[in-house]
Amino acid sequence: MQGFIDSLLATTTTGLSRELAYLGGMIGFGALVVFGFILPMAGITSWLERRVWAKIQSRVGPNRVGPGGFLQWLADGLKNLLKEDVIPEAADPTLFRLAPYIVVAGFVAAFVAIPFAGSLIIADLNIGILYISAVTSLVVVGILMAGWSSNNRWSMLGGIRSASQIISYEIPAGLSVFPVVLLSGTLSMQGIIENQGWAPVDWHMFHSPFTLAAFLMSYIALLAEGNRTPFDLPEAESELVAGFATEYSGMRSLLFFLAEWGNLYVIGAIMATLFMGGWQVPAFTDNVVLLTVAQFGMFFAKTYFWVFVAMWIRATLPRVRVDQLMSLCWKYMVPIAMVNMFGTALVMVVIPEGSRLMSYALCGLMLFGLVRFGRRVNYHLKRSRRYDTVGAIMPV
Amino acid sequence: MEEFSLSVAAFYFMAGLTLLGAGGVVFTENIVYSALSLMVSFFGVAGLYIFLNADFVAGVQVLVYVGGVLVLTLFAVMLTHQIAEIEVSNKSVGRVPALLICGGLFLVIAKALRGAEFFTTPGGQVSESSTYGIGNLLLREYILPFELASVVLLAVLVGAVVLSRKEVIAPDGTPVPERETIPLTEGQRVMSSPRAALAGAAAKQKVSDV
Amino acid sequence: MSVEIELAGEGGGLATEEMVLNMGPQHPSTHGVLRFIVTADGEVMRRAVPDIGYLHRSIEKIAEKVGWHGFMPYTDRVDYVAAMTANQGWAMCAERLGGIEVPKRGEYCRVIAAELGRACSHLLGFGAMGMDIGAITPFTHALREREMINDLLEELCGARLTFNYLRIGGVAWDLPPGYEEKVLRFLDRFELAVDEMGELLSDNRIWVERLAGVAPVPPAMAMAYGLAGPNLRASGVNYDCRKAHPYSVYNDFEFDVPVGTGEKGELGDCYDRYICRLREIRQSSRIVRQAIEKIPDGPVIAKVPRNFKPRAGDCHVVLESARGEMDWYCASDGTEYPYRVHIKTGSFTAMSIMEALSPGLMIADLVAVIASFDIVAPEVDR
Amino acid sequence: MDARAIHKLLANEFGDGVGNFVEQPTEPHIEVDATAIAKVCSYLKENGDLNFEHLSNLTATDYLEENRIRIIYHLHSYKHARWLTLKVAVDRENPHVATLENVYPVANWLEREAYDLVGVNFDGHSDLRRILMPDDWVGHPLRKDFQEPSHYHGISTVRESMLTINRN
Repeated sequence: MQGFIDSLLATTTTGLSRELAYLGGMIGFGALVVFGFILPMAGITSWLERRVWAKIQSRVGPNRVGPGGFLQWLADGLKNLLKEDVIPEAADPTLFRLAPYIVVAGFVAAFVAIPFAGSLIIADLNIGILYISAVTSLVVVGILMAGWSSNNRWSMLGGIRSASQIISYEIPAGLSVFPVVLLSGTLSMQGIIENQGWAPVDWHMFHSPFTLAAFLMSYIALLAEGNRTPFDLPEAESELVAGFATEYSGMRSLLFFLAEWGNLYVIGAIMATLFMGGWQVPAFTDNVVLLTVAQFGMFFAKTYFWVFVAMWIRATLPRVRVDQLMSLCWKYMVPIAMVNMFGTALVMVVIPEGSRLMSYALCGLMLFGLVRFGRRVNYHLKRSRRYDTVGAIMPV
Repeated sequence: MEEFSLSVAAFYFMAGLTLLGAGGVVFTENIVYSALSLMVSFFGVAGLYIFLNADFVAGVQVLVYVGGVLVLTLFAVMLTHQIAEIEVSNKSVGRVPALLICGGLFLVIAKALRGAEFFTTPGGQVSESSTYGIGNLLLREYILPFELASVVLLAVLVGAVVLSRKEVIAPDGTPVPERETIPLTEGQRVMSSPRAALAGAAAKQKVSDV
Repeated sequence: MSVEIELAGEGGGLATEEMVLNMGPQHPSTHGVLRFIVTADGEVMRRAVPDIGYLHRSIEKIAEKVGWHGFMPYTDRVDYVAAMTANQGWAMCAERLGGIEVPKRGEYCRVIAAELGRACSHLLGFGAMGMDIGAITPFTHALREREMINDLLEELCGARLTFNYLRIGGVAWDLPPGYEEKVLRFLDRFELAVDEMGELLSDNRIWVERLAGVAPVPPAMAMAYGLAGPNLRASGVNYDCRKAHPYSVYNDFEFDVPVGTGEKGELGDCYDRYICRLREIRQSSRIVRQAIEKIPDGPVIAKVPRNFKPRAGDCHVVLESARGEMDWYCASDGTEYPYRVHIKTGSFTAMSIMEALSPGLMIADLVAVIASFDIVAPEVDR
Repeated sequence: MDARAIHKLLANEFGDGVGNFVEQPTEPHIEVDATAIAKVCSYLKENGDLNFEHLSNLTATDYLEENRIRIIYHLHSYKHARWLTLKVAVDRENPHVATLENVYPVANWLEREAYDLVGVNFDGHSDLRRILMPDDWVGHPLRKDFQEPSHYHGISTVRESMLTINRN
């Protein structure tokens, strides 16, 4: 994108005025991206989540505002903006006000390095994935601030839970990135994607069994970092009321949720980029615009697949307990992630070119699993349809 | 005097942020505010690293210091005595010794800086990623110190585990794992203690003939 | 509430401060207005002291003022989740004191209504338990089935929650025409749906980990603390009031009593309580099927004078409510007002065991324990 | 073994501590002395032939005209599926009875309830506080001579009927 702005500014003068124009351009473009893309997308994710849940729970979900309730997120957002912003008397007002912004800043900043398409990336940082994990750690600080400044013990427990959880799961998440970095030899998001192909066999996740394991570890760890079920302990509404967000209302409370839904997208994007070939599409045309659109669509689809899986998991699984969460991380995930790292390195030393046969075998295995799963789903669907038709009684 | 440009302004902004944060750490009376000022300072330093073309170091700075050290600090601070009350302050005590020590340190550093020779690379030369260089240095030239450091870290890890695991002695004198027991008092029952399982099994037998 | 801070520093360990948490009365998972004062050391509880009375309406006192017939609607409010059995308790008290024989068909109507109500209550308990552990889907699925039962009960008596269906001497209305078929058709579907709901949770790894071995109540303790109903049976005590002291026409039906075996963890743990309740739903539907099959013809209500005055004396009636044995004690002085009514409920005793169970549990476990006992606030406070 | 036989057994064991056996069609019961109740219950619980391991219900009734409060105990044996009712009559002005808390832990809350609502003092109870009513409530609501206060913390306890309000 820098290049794009550079070309826009090519006609203006040099010196200070040009730099200021550059600054303005960047800020303007950033605002455009944040308000035109990131926030609406987080909102739409919220609508999608509610619709997906509703489908799973055999109910309708939001269906009043817009077609299929599509604009529900806008209505909710507006409503929350207009609500009274209550700050508890006993709270620490400065930090209480600041915390949601820090959380949102943490997740918005991650979008800088997310590659939406071959040429659609705000900045292709050469420390891409490292940058993303670095800035998302801001979220923890925000949550801790929120938890402490609310001056409520439930909030504080939520904040502490969140901090310990995110800190712990950053380790398996980071270690699961290593195999990919080893394979591609770069931290840059575009570099990682370019190292893969459009076909599933060329994806990092099918490189070796270790990367496949790393891929699964990565998704679990990212779910935990994003405070998603079954790891949503920091805001566990049935235990801690709403955890760190208990005292928040209106707009500020909305910002926390926005960050959560936005984070979902970041999780999906990381999964798509690192393991699933990102925006890679078969080269079917020379038209750059068409190609970019196709790439964007591909990336979007892959990302939303993982977003959907996260929603599905949330609608299905109960929540784990704190000690179970920690033992899962330290006793299982960290050692497995370590093994993955060394295993990948070993595979790279033994078969430097990578084994197509292994990739095809892993691909086939995955396909087999998917088919089995599909048949099982089909069986259950049929069975539930049976009882839906058997005994439907007329309402009085 | 350099020509004023955006990068210069950004540099001063970052440097100012660092100093401001550092000042905040020292002068705020609220310990949580201090910790959060530290975050500002860390971000300033990360920005300075970027000016030095050390983007990897900048990333690691944020990841390790903000994501790790700072959060742990906050964590520890929040677990301290009566932190649940918002009005916590750390009273400034011992201003005079602090001034003496800091002043002395400042003098030493200033002296060293005055005497030092700085090597500067020609401007305008932007190197590619520093990650590659760092990796090469760590794993080729400095592999021994690198490995030694990891051994030390491992020792620290083990030490932390040993220190934090308190051994609990059951009433009958045998040590028991911590999570699983709480001293039993009259009428109290405890989850998943081995004794409870035994009691449950015994009682199961007793009831089966009811 | 004053906060007491105890510093535990014996044996040279670090002095740690215990945190006092006020859980409830407005807490999402305390099922109404229960309150716990939790003393916690981090996430681990030292003690959770229940504080009840936030929903105390003094129903027992009301009974002394409204008369025998007039008290019937109030009994719905004793346990509004399974109101039929509360109705039945009061009706049985009055009938025993007044020496009234309920017609056979009336008794069968009562059993159908009460068992549907029990299934209703267990469904809600099941769904709410899922919700408390963090699984949001079981709740909607359970409520979907519960709504259909509510439809059926509404057809029977016109109300969906506080039924007021029973009368002293029988039931208010006979089954509407075609009702039997409707119920059977519903049960065909319902049994499959309950099985599916069970599949959703019963073997789920996280679910089992969260419940198995948590807060086990050994049988001796369960009896000592007077746990009742599914909670008692989960501890391995095979006692069901419908079997041991058959009231109404329960003698006519075949059904099993699910008893906890500690199949996933320890005997009497949260998982046992959960699975007993789930299995009881199936037994209820079995009883309803038999009742529909065997229901005789005839009147549904005996002749009871409007100015009902039973003989002086007292009586003790015990019946199996959804939350366990419900004890009704009623004293009469021969006037048109009851002299004294006392109701002891399963939730009350389940609540009283909480303090003894809580040490060493985690805060998240407390939620699971409350849910597994299926405590309903109005039943505790009455 | 029916209630009459149990009464005979108890009378042999405790002598004066156990009173009459009251044959009543709906509720045959044994009268027990206030001081002996804990011992009697303990015996009923421990005795291998009786096994009354469950205190099913404990309540108190205020008999204003007799100037007495009766505490009613319903014991149950899971093993023999058998009920037993005990009654203790105490003086209305100064009702004292021994606690059963050490025999049946469930009595803890039931006795608190009886104390709260009827005002019976259970001697030896570990935590005899109000349980359902607020801590600062005056009087025991299920006493027959209880007068409802007109105000509680400045809040009126009576409300004008909605019908009359609408009419005005």
